[in-house]
Amino acid sequence: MLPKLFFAYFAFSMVLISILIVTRKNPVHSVLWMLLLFFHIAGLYLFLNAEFLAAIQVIVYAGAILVLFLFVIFLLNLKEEVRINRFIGAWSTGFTFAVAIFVVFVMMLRSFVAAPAGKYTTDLINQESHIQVLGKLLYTDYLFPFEVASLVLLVAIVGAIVLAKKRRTG
Amino acid sequence: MEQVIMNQLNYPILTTVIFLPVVGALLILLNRRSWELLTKWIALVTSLATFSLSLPLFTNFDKSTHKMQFVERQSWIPDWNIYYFLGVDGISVLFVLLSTLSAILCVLISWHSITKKVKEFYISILLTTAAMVGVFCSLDFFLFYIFWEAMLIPMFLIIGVWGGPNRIYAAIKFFLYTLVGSVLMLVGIIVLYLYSGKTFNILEMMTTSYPYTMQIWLFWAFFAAFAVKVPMWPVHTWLPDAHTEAPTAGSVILAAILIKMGAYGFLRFSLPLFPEASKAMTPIMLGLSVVAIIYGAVICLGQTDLKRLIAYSSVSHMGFVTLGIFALNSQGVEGGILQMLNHGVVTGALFLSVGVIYERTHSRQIADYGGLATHMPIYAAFFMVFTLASIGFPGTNGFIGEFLILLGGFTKSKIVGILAATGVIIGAGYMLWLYQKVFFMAVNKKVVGLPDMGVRETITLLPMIFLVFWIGIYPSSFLDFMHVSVEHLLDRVNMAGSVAQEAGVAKTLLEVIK
Amino acid sequence: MEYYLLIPFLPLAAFCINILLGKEVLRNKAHWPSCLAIIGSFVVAVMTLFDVINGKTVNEDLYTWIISGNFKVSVGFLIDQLTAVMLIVVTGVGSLIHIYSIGYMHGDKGYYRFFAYLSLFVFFMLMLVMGNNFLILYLGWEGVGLCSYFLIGFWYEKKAAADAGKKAFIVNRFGDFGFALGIFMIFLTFGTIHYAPVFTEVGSYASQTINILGVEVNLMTVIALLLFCGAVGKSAQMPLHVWLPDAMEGPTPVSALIHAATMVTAGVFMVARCNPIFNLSEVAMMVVAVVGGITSVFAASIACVQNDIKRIIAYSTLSHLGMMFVACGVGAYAAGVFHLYTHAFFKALLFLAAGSVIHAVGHNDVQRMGGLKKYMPITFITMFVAALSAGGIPGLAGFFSKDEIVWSAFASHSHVGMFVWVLMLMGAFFTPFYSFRMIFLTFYGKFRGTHHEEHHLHESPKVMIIPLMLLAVGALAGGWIGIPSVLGGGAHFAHFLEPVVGHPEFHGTHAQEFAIMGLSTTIATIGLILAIIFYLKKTGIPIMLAQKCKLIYKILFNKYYVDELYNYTIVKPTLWIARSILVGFTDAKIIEGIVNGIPKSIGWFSDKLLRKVQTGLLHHYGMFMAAGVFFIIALVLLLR
Amino acid sequence: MNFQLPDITPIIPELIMTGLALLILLADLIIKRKDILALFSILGVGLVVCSLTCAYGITFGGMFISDNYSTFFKLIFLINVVLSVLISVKYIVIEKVNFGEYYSLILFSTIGMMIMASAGDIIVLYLGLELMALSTYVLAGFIRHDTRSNEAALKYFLLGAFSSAILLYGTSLIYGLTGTTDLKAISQFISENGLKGNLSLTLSVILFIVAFGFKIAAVPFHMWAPDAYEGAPTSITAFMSVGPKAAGFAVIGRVFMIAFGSISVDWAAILIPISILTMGVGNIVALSQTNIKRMLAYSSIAHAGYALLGIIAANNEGLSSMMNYMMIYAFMNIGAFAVIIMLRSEGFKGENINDYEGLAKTHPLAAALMLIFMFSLTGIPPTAGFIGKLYIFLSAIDAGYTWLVVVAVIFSAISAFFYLRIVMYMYMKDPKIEVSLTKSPETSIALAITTFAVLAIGVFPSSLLDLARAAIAGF
Amino acid sequence: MVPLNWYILLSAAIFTVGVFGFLSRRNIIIMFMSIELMLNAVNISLVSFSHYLQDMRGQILAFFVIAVAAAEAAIGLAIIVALFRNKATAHVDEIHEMKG
Repeated sequence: MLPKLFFAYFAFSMVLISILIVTRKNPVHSVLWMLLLFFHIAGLYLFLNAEFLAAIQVIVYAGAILVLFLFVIFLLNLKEEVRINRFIGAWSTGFTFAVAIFVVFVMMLRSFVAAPAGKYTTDLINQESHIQVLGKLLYTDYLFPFEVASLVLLVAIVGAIVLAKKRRTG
Repeated sequence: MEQVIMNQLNYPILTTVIFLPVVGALLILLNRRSWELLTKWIALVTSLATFSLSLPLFTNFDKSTHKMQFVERQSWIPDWNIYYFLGVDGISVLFVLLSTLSAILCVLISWHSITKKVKEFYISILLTTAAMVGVFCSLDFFLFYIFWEAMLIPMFLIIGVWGGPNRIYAAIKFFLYTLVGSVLMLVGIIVLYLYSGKTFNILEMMTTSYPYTMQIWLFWAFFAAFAVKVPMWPVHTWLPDAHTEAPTAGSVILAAILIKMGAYGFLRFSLPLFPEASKAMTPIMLGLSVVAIIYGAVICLGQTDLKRLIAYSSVSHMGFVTLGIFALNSQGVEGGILQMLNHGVVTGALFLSVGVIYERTHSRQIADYGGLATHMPIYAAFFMVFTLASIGFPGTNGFIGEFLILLGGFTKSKIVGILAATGVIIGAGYMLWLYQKVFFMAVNKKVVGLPDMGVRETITLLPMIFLVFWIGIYPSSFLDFMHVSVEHLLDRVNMAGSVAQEAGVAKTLLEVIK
Repeated sequence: MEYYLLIPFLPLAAFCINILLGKEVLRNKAHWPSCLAIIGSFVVAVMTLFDVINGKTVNEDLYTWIISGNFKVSVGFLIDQLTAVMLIVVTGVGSLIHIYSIGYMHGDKGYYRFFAYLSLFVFFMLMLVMGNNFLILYLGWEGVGLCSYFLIGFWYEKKAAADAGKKAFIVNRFGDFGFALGIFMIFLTFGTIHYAPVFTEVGSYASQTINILGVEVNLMTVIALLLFCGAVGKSAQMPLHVWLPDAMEGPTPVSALIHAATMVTAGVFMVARCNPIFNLSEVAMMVVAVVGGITSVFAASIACVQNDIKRIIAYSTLSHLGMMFVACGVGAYAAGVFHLYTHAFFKALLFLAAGSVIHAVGHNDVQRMGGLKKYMPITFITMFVAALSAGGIPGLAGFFSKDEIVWSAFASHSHVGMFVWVLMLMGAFFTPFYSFRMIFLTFYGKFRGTHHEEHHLHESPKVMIIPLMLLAVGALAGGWIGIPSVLGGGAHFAHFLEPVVGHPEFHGTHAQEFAIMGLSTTIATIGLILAIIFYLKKTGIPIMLAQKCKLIYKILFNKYYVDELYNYTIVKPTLWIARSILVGFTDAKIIEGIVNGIPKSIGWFSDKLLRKVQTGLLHHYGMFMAAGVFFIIALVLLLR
Repeated sequence: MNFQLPDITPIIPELIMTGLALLILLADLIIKRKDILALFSILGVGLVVCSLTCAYGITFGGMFISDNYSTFFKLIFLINVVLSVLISVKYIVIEKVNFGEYYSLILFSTIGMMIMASAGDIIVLYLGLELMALSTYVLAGFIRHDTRSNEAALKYFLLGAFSSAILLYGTSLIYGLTGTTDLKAISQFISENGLKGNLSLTLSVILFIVAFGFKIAAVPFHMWAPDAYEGAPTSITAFMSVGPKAAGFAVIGRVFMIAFGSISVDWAAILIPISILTMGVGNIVALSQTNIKRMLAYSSIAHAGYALLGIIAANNEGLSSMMNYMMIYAFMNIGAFAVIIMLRSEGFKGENINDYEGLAKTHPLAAALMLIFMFSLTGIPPTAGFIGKLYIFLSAIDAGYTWLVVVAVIFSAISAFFYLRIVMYMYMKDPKIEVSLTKSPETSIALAITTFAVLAIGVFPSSLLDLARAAIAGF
Repeated sequence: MVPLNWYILLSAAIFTVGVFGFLSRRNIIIMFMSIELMLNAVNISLVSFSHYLQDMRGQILAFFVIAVAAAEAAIGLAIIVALFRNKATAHVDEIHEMKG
């Protein structure tokens, strides 16, 4: 019973927060709400005993990405942002589509059947810590995607520099 | 495997005839832009050479067999079991010759009239020739389709670049019209290919027989391509524009060869491949032909533009051709083939002739002429001969063709024969009206002092005159080519469709006609 | 006896020479080849005639012309009695007219052209009569038509001339249309179109019928009538007669040769040639007779009020052709051909004489002539003879032939026979009337033209006069070879033709024959006398009459308004359909509407609709993606 | 714990490529003449091409599959990169963005495509896709001082991110349903546990279709394409119009034929309307374009529609026809862009269709080449385009979609109109403005290659067909 | 024990909220944040799956997703900055230079 309540709180607040994120006039507020959302998600991860993910959720997302966002947001003229309207003219259409998609998703997902359980039971993970299990997998089975991910990050760096850095035009 | 007669000559004649023009085109391509005269001469020599090399087709042709002759066969695209497969029989051989001949005339007639982009022009002419010959002698559907479509490109340019004021519209109309038709045919070809056990070999395809409904569908798919080319009523409207706007050479190619391909397609593909369907659709085809004959003839009476009038007249004449073909008896079919040849010669010649004065006056309006006979008697004489041929005057080639067709049509169905024959009357009407307006009556001041035909022009037209009378007086030397092949074709059609059930519309129509 | 081939091919050669060399080399000597050629063929024709008389007929093929499937026709010649007669007529009269033309056409800028055409015409005419199958006949048939087109429109700068030529050709095409269908039917029936087999087998098809639009019709009737269509067109019978009067726009020798002596009689020749077919069909015969009869009266009546000298003769020609058809229609082909033969002489003579008159006066209007007798006596005499002969005054050529017809019509003892017989008698009245009306208006009284014209009045040159005289002899004595037995003659002509056209069995006594003869003669004389009264004695009467019955006069003067009728029922509607319906509507609006409409609408759809969807606004793009997702899922949900 | 390195021979090409990319990146710091970098990269790519032959096999526990199929696509990618680099050299100088990163980014993006082509696991697929996409975003916005370029990048990026989110959602569903992300395992699971017709599965399939449809610019997920193509540097437009599209088709082929092979009926049914829409919208909207890059963008949408027919056929013939088409499309499309790029000169955009008026008079050769490419894109024999279309139609009809092919040919007939319009402008109108071409040896080489390929394949397609056939042999 | 479907529902909900944000906000940055929201929704479902299926793939993928998200953020924001340089706006409805 307790877990259900716990989840219920999380679910409710997360949905609420995300709605707040997309509806705040002031981008800074959105970012702050997002921060809160990330902490919730991290909490949920813990609840699903994925400690490591919870950690990087906070570190990477909250620590890195949101900061980036803030940087960029400070380029904007916030006063004006607050003054003018936040939604596009046809936001109702967007809303309709969003709801419609949600409905059809749910209708489709009603027939969801989970696959049979695998070998990584909770206690197996718990006896050697979660991070270790994850790390092993990353460096053995998932070595290749891991390397590719590194390339992706490299490209991100290069790209960001190319686009954003001031430099003489060659 | 069907049996064919391999090429017995000491050189691959068909390949030569197809690719010699291409070589010529390449030579011109390498030639300096400024050396126009050289360009012209290369073109002329190439076309002459091509023609003379194609002559063995006439002399060495074995008239006693329906088998394909001068056959060349090379594996080309094994993945799709496509062969480079050439050959001619009694139905196609004459058109090869006509194509090579008309190439020469086109080069000659354009000698002075084409002044801009000379290189490109002669390249286009030569390439067109190559493609045309290819269409007539390819026995592999893939190869056929390649030539069939490839010819559009240079033709499109010829009309669009060197044409009259409204040329762009005409060119695009021509291209799209024909393209829509041929893409549908492409689908048909693919279906055939898959059904007949993955072969593009036309002769093999003819050995398999196709279910009736499929035949009907395929028949219409091919109809789309051929009817547009012929052009049958009601898809004829590209022709007047194309003819009118095209430069003389273009009109000649259109009239002499290009629009023959449609009728040729019916003969070579529709009839033997879909005999039942063809039989079932005969009433519709006959109906359309008759409409084309009369419609085309009557509409000529309302024309004010020389070339436009002749263009519509070819709609009428091609109506005769399709009528003959779908009469499905030897008179009709042979008449049809001969009439294609005649129409090629005569209408080609008429366009050449129009080109002659157009070069002088740059007007196509009938109203701008009159009393030409006084100033250009030789020209008038030539034109009169072609006029007579085109109204089917006995002793000229037109008569033989029309007579046979009408005979065939009449044998098939009296009403059709009678209606078609009225076309002959109207034909005389508009041609003589045209001749009178242009050559007789008071001399129009616009034509005063025009020089009569020069040597070059006379040489261009002489072969046509020669053919007009040759075919008119001794047609056997051409008809003999066809007899066996046509008989073979008709046997296939008639025996195959012995129990052809007929589509609803067709049946009712047939009853009406009977 | 291959030399008969020379007959047609000499003129052909002449034509080629003239057309190639005429303009530059021969110039005003262009007549030599033609004249030599036709005289040559005349000589050969005579020889052939004797061969035929000695019973040597020819029927042989030169080479196979067309062969396709079971259809086979060859270029071949048939020379029998009928052909022989025609040969004589064509070449004989032809050569005289050639010679005449030397004078008449002298100095015309188209001199060489003229002779070239003449030769070509003669060639085709000879092919027409010599062919041994229907296709050669058709060849000649169209050929002579073409030449007449050329020659009528010889002075092509004149719109009237050009129009007349065109009219002649096209009207003939209408006839030929039927003719061609007839040939098709013959092929379908007999499997061949050569005379010999057809005429031998024809008997076995006598009672065969075919179904036309649900009606069972006798096959032979159909064929015969279809063929007769051709004859109607070529011989200018009603209702296709309209071209012949206009054809007078051509030079007079042409009118003489083509529109009197030879071409127009081709129809008669054809009917005579096809007599085996016609004989098998009551109906067809009836039609032939009636059409002929009506035409003859109809034309004669018009001839009485015309003022153009040539047109008068033209209508007279129509009427005489009608008579010939009457003869054929009642089965007396020999009589018909006989009249053809005599008619050739006197009608050619009339034309040539008229020609020499025109040559002198410079126009065709009889009202502006008169009193020419003293200026051109020979012309006068010859023309007078011709008129007498035409009028059927006993003793002259015309008398015998015409009388033969009248008698046959009477003697056939059928209702039709009686009917046409009456018509014949009316014709017998009209002919002398209008002929002499013309003579009197032209040669008697005092000149009614301008003084300027009067100065130039003169007799024509020798080269024109001599043919006239020769023809006069023909018109006078030409008929004597056919004097009927009742007058103690041998009716050689009829007997000569019997092998070809057979002999109609008439049952009538000599007494009747005499009676008929007398009757027609008296009627003719009445006509003659009337003419004398009207145009010599009481010259006021015609005008008075004209005022009295204006309506009739108007109708006659305007040729019963047939031309107008055709113009408003056929020509104009066709042109209107062509211009307004086909060009203006079906092609321009409907078909082109669709052809151009589809691309236009696609273009509009592309430019005005689909392009507008691409707003350039990011969130719209997003919306489209979302919409895509939603709709696909929704569809799946719905369709499962 | 023991850790042994898996067999790396299959990924040699990718390794070399990566090395090359990094090398260029570093060399950029010392080498000032950037065209040398271009030369390097081309040589390196040549090396990679050689290495392709020796790199076969499955490794990383089936995450990476290097078979004929992937190799064929890698060939396309490499040809694409070579040609794009060739036409870039002069162009980026004119655009004043002559940086070394340009080349390395192109290479990185190509690596992403190669990984996509041989991904045996959705995780790898996703990462490859992102690698390709991210570098392409950057390249699209490479002309930083040009708002149109920025806009292109922005639109492409945001929508791309959106689509990849959708892809991920689909992935998560598949994972939840089957407990795996390995393609083979997925298909196995589906067929064993009878997931056929399970709506959640269908949902994930649909989401995959959407995501990949975005990459190949299929309607209605195509909206980014015209703007991105128009705004991006022309050379990159050429690159984008072939590379990512081909990559998209590669993954579609693999994912749908292997993972969802057993439920092909469902996704074929979904793809049919999409392909019709794609052909329709692409061809019809292209009719009314005035900017040639934009026109070609729509044309490339339409071509995606044709290629989809090959997928819809859902058999090996279909796949090979699709691959064949991609290869041919690469040649003819980049050829066309090579001509377009020549018109770009200092202070003259040369993107408007009017700029082509009378080109045949001023620059006959360029006009002639353009003519060839245009007719090839229309699909008129004897050009390669015809072979490509023919093969597609053949396989589609063979699979029983005759009516669909009829629709397709009608649209291709319509497409003739706007391709012809270019020809018309070049040949049938007179030049209004004096257009000067910026010729460069590299561009000439690119043109030579493409023209030769278009004509050669058009006349002697056998070798290519064999290749395409062989590519799906061990599939 | 919390049923798995709740998690699915939750992620779907957050996902659609993200969709809504992406479709309806003018501010590019917020749009981008909405996308991040969607990614997180995916992550939630992935992690929950991997927990319930007792299989690590889900978390691994989630891990990669976070990495890629970071990369995307970098690139995306760089693009936005570049745009800012030329055209000082962050509103999508002002960016429509290319259309039609």
